[in-house]
Amino acid sequence: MEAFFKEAVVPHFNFWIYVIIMMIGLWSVIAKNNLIKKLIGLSIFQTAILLLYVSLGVKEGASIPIIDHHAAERSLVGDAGAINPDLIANPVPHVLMLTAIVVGVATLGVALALCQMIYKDFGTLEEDEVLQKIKALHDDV
Amino acid sequence: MIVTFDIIILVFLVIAAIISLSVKDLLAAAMVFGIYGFLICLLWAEMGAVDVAFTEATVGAGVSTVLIIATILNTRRRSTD
Amino acid sequence: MSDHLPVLVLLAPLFGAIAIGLFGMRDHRVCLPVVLSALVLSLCCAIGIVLKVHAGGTLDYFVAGWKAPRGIGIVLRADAINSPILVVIAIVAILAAVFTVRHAGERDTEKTPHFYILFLLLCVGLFGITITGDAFNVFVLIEVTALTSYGLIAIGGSKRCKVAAFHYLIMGTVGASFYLIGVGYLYLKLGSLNMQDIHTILASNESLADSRAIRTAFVFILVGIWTKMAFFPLHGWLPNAYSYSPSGSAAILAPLVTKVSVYVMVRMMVSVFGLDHLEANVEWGHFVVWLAIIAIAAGSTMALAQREIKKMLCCLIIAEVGYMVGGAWLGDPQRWGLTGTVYHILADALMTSCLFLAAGAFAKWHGAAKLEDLSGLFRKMPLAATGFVVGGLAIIGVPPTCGFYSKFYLIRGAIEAGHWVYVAALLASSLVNAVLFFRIFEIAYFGKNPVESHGHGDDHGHDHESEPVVRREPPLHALIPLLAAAALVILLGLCNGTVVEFIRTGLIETATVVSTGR
Amino acid sequence: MKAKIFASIAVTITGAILLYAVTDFPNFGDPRSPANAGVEGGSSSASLYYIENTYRDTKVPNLVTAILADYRGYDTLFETVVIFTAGMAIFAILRVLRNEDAPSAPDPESTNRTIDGDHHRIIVGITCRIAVPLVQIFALYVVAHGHHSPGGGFQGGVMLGASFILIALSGSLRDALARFSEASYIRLASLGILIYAGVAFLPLVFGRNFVDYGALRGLLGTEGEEMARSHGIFGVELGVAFTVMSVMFAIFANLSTRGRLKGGL
Repeated sequence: MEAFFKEAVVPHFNFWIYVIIMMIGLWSVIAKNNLIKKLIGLSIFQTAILLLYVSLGVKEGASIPIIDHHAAERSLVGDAGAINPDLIANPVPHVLMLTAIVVGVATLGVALALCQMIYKDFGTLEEDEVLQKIKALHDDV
Repeated sequence: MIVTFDIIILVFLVIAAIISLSVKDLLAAAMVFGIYGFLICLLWAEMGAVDVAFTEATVGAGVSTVLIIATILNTRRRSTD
Repeated sequence: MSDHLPVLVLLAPLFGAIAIGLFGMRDHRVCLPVVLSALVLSLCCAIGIVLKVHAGGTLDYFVAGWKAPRGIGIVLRADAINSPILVVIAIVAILAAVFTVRHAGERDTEKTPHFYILFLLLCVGLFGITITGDAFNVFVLIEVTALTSYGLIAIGGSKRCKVAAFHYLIMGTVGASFYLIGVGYLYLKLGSLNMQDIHTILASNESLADSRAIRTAFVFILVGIWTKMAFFPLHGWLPNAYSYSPSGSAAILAPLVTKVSVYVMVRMMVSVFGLDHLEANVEWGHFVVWLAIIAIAAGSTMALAQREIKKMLCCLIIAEVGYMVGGAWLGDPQRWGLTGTVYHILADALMTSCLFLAAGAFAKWHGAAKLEDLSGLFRKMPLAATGFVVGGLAIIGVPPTCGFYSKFYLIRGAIEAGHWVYVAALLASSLVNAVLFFRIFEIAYFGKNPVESHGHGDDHGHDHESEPVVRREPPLHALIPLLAAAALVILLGLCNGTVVEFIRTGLIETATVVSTGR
Repeated sequence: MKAKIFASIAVTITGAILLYAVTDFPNFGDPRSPANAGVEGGSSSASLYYIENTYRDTKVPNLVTAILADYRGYDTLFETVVIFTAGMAIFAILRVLRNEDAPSAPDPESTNRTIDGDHHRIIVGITCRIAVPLVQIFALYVVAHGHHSPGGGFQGGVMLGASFILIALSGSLRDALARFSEASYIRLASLGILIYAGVAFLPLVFGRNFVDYGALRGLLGTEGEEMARSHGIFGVELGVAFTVMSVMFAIFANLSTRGRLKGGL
């Protein structure tokens, strides 16, 4: 048990938590009845993916991905050792996740607009009640 | 990257996520979701992803929460779960 | 300029959308000319791409000019598999745009410019997904298409379309997120997002290709795309979303969105993971074919149970998705199954477009939402009904429509792979389609009197008198796209040899890339 | 209850698959992992290229900004399109253009806004009136200084949008709309994408590829292609900021009033 903990959990702690948070989010997307709760769950689900990406770009002891001015100038004049890639975090996941955050908030906005329309039409945000009222609509027609 | 800090925030994140999904009062859920956003923003800053942290602070903790609250105030605050 | 065709094909609708945003809000008359000219421009670019690919093989376009080392910029890649799809997307979009001339948003004419902006951005997304060569870029564009689809579905006035759109949103977002997780796992193991790069690394590194993370990545990418294409157990969102959306939206969403997702699956299989890799490392390929068979059976059964035309067509889409997934996974050595799948993407886009245009026209000008309402259709609008018949025959698979040939290639692949149950499922599903459509034809042809339309269509006040049926075709802007789609369905069938040969050059080319990569 | 059982099963399966893969991951924080350094024995990864060469290529020390707007500028164009799409979709879904429920109760604001009952509004209002210009100046700084520090068009744009949201929250939506009307935010959002797509399109005129800002050297009169790229990145960020600002405010305005753009929270 302890060996498993040391080998599988500790070096991958971030990834374990990412799976846990993601599963919390996914569970509430499927199981929660209230539409707003579903959306909060969806947002949590999406942030878990951000956690995966950002975690995989981390380097032990590295700094932020902005190059120091002096080092940058020195690298231009041919000083090969001026920039040490091991000391600068991997910028690619950050770029990708900026895009993903934007997509997330756009989706949230559209979903909230839909929620308001559903509330206006059905007077409730509980999924089971909405479905019942829809069924009643079917029976009318 | 500071490992202890990392672990503490991650644990708080899980707690915040669970709380915001289990409160029955939607307004409270939205506020806890805002807290969740701030925590995760701290986490990004701690992992060296400053640009992501900045975005998360403005979007996740700021605008998303405001949008959810705007919707809750226009619909209903209580929920059954 | 001809070097820039791969990017121009999607810039045309993008600039069109911007133009509507800037000038179309005040004056709605600007919208339609802008939409049509943008899409015609796209069509020209797409045809240009096909010609260039035909003449010189695969086209690579390096956005921002970053050529070496590979993978630092984004590459657009046009080859024989995706260039015909670009043409079909442009054609279907033009047909749908013509169809929406008068009744874009249906509820509020004030929202016409918004409808057209979403319409054009949807085209941008579809073109982008088809032509990109970067795994993450696919995600961004999937979200562009998804958000526009939610808007286009919910723009209608009915209460149900909002709920349908909400469910679609939840499913779609989870699906896209799964895709994103898959791409993340690939990036984590391979350090690259460029499709060709991923392919080379996987092909040259056996132990990596067999690793757990890569397997998981493949599963998640696949499940994510399956959600997007409404593959059977994940199809829940589709019938409501497409049948309650306005006819104009359904005319572009139903034919294209699922097909482009199928294309993404083919792309992932053929040129990201590579067919050899899949044959070596994915043991559950047969299981997917069985799932596809279940999907075909389920789709056909659900279609039989439906009373509403649009719902029935939506169930047929689910069955068709089953055909394509099954065909792609047959794994026959000559790749006839894959050829059939790619050809069926083209064929099904045109057939579905034809049927949904017809259904939209019937709902609008005949007040027909249910099957029974169609009676007397042949006497009232013979031309429109003929278009519908051609679409129906194509879905059944009667020569010389394209539906026949796509089934032919799929069955050929299945026979070579020795998968007889899939053959049986295809034939049985054709039989079910025949039953379905001949029932409709019977109602439409022999049905006595046009049933009093009872409040399904929007403006049908004029056909309440059930006196001797007057011939009243739908207006030209609805009739022309319908007949054009029908003509294209037959044309694609007649040209099947050329098209298939072209597609196969693409499939074989990627196969040789695999062998040199090793 | 059925949903909960189903959810538990689905979550268990998904989680199990994900955890099965996690044990195969490189260690957390490993600078030699494939994502950070490329596959063993293969070519080095794109990330190393970026770290070593971005400053030489673009003269932008903030790697994220440079990659976002130049190397992967094509992605970011569609990120901006996603935002714009969201604005349009929300408008299409929510905006009430006809007066559906005509003269209802009198505008609650006009009755509510007495000095007696609304002390908090005065305090909050004045505080916000002081804060808004500061927020906006800082936002512009964030947009303009994205080359050298964290930030850029998107973050600055959200903050600019938030400043208008602040006006709407502290005073009333009417005040905010008086400064930033519906017609103008739709136009500004389109303009933002036009700026982005236009700057990215210009190189085509000079015979270079899409987003290749280096071609703008002659037009901008810079010394080398690197500075042209740097300026191109700034232009693009400006476009992003416009679109994001407009759409963020538009989303809030529509959501807070159920699409009527009257009344407010």
